[in-house]
Amino acid sequence: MDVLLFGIAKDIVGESRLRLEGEHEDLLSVGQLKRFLKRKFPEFSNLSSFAVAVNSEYAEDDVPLGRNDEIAIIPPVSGG
Amino acid sequence: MDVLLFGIAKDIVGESRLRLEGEHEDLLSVGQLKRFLKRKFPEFSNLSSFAVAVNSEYAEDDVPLGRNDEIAIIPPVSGG
Amino acid sequence: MKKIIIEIVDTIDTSRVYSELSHAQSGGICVFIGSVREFTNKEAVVALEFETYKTMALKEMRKIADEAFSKWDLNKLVLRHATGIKKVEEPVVIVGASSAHRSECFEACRFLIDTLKDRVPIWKKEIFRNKTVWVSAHP
Amino acid sequence: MKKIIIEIVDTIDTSRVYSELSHAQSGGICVFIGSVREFTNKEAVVALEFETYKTMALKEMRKIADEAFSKWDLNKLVLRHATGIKKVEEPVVIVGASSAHRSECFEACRFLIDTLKDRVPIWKKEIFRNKTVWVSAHP
Repeated sequence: MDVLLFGIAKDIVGESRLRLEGEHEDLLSVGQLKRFLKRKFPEFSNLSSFAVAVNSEYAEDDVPLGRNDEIAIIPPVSGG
Repeated sequence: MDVLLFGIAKDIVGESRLRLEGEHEDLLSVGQLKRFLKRKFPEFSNLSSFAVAVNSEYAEDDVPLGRNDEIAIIPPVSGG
Repeated sequence: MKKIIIEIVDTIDTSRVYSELSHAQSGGICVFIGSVREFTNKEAVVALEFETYKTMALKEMRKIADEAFSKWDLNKLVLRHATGIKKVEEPVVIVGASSAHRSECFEACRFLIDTLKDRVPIWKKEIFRNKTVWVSAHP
Repeated sequence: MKKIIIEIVDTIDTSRVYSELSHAQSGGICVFIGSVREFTNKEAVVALEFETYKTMALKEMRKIADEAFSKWDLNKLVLRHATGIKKVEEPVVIVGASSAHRSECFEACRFLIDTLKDRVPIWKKEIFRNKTVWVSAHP
């Protein structure tokens, strides 16, 4: 499962795409992915907030993650 | 005393400048000028409202009129 | 540094308002453009004709600009009105303000156009196919 | 007849927004332009850098446009954001709406920029002389 990273999320992880291989089995929902990221990269806990998008739509914690979904981490937006 | 006319006031009077000669002696204030216009051109009474400007400033009825003032009739404005 | 542009012109060039309002301390610019629309109460307008008492109109526009500067923290301001005959889709008025934050420029821009329409001695005649009407003249 | 323009671009051309929003049934056009301002909390910003998740950003902008059309009686609408590095006074976002009467286009324009800033996945990095900061990232 690949996770796209933008803005400060990209800086925290150090790359613009996070490849999750073996770990993938446990990451069945948006909520699980968020918890995984906070564990693996504690810096995520310091953000004002962060959302997850599944197939380029904001997704709540209970949204399931599929192997073919486009998944992205959306740190606090600041356009305009 | 010359009175500048704009918009519908110009149409009512039929010219863009009203020359008041002999009558001038009685027209000592904005209020007197307004009453005079309504008497002489009854159409003025049908307007939503009309104001008088003295030296290009809106003037209340009690403002005196001098021979050298620039006087103008301001029918309801509708710019924009 | 503060700059106010006030003009009565024959033709409005909408393309230059951004550079007129752009300012190093402005994060927001709000512009309103009023243009001729085809229908007024279901009747087709052929054109609008604007007449102005120019000296007084410029004075009143200046007062509105000063009032806006005293009410909001603004960097630049434009108030420009056209005169003469304007056809459908042609711009007749453009007002705008620039400020550090967006609330100020939105509120100021709305104030500029509302107050201009309320006070500035400019008159609009609607030209229909068979008649002409001075807008707002009668109750 | 209704037309929505939604774009993410390298450079914003502010001069063409009037013709994009002009419409025979529109008497009012309201435009907001966001630009880079020099000072943020007293520190001099050298430039801003915008990054976007483009597919999603365009989708969200589209939703905002549809929402605006459902809330107000609008004829045309523009939502355009820039990406990349923008220097002081350069435009970074332009939104606008045109409608028969002015209230609608003002309210819609304010809604467009407020909602865009709230929801659209675009990120702004402030570039100062000695550091860079992702805006709003931390509490």
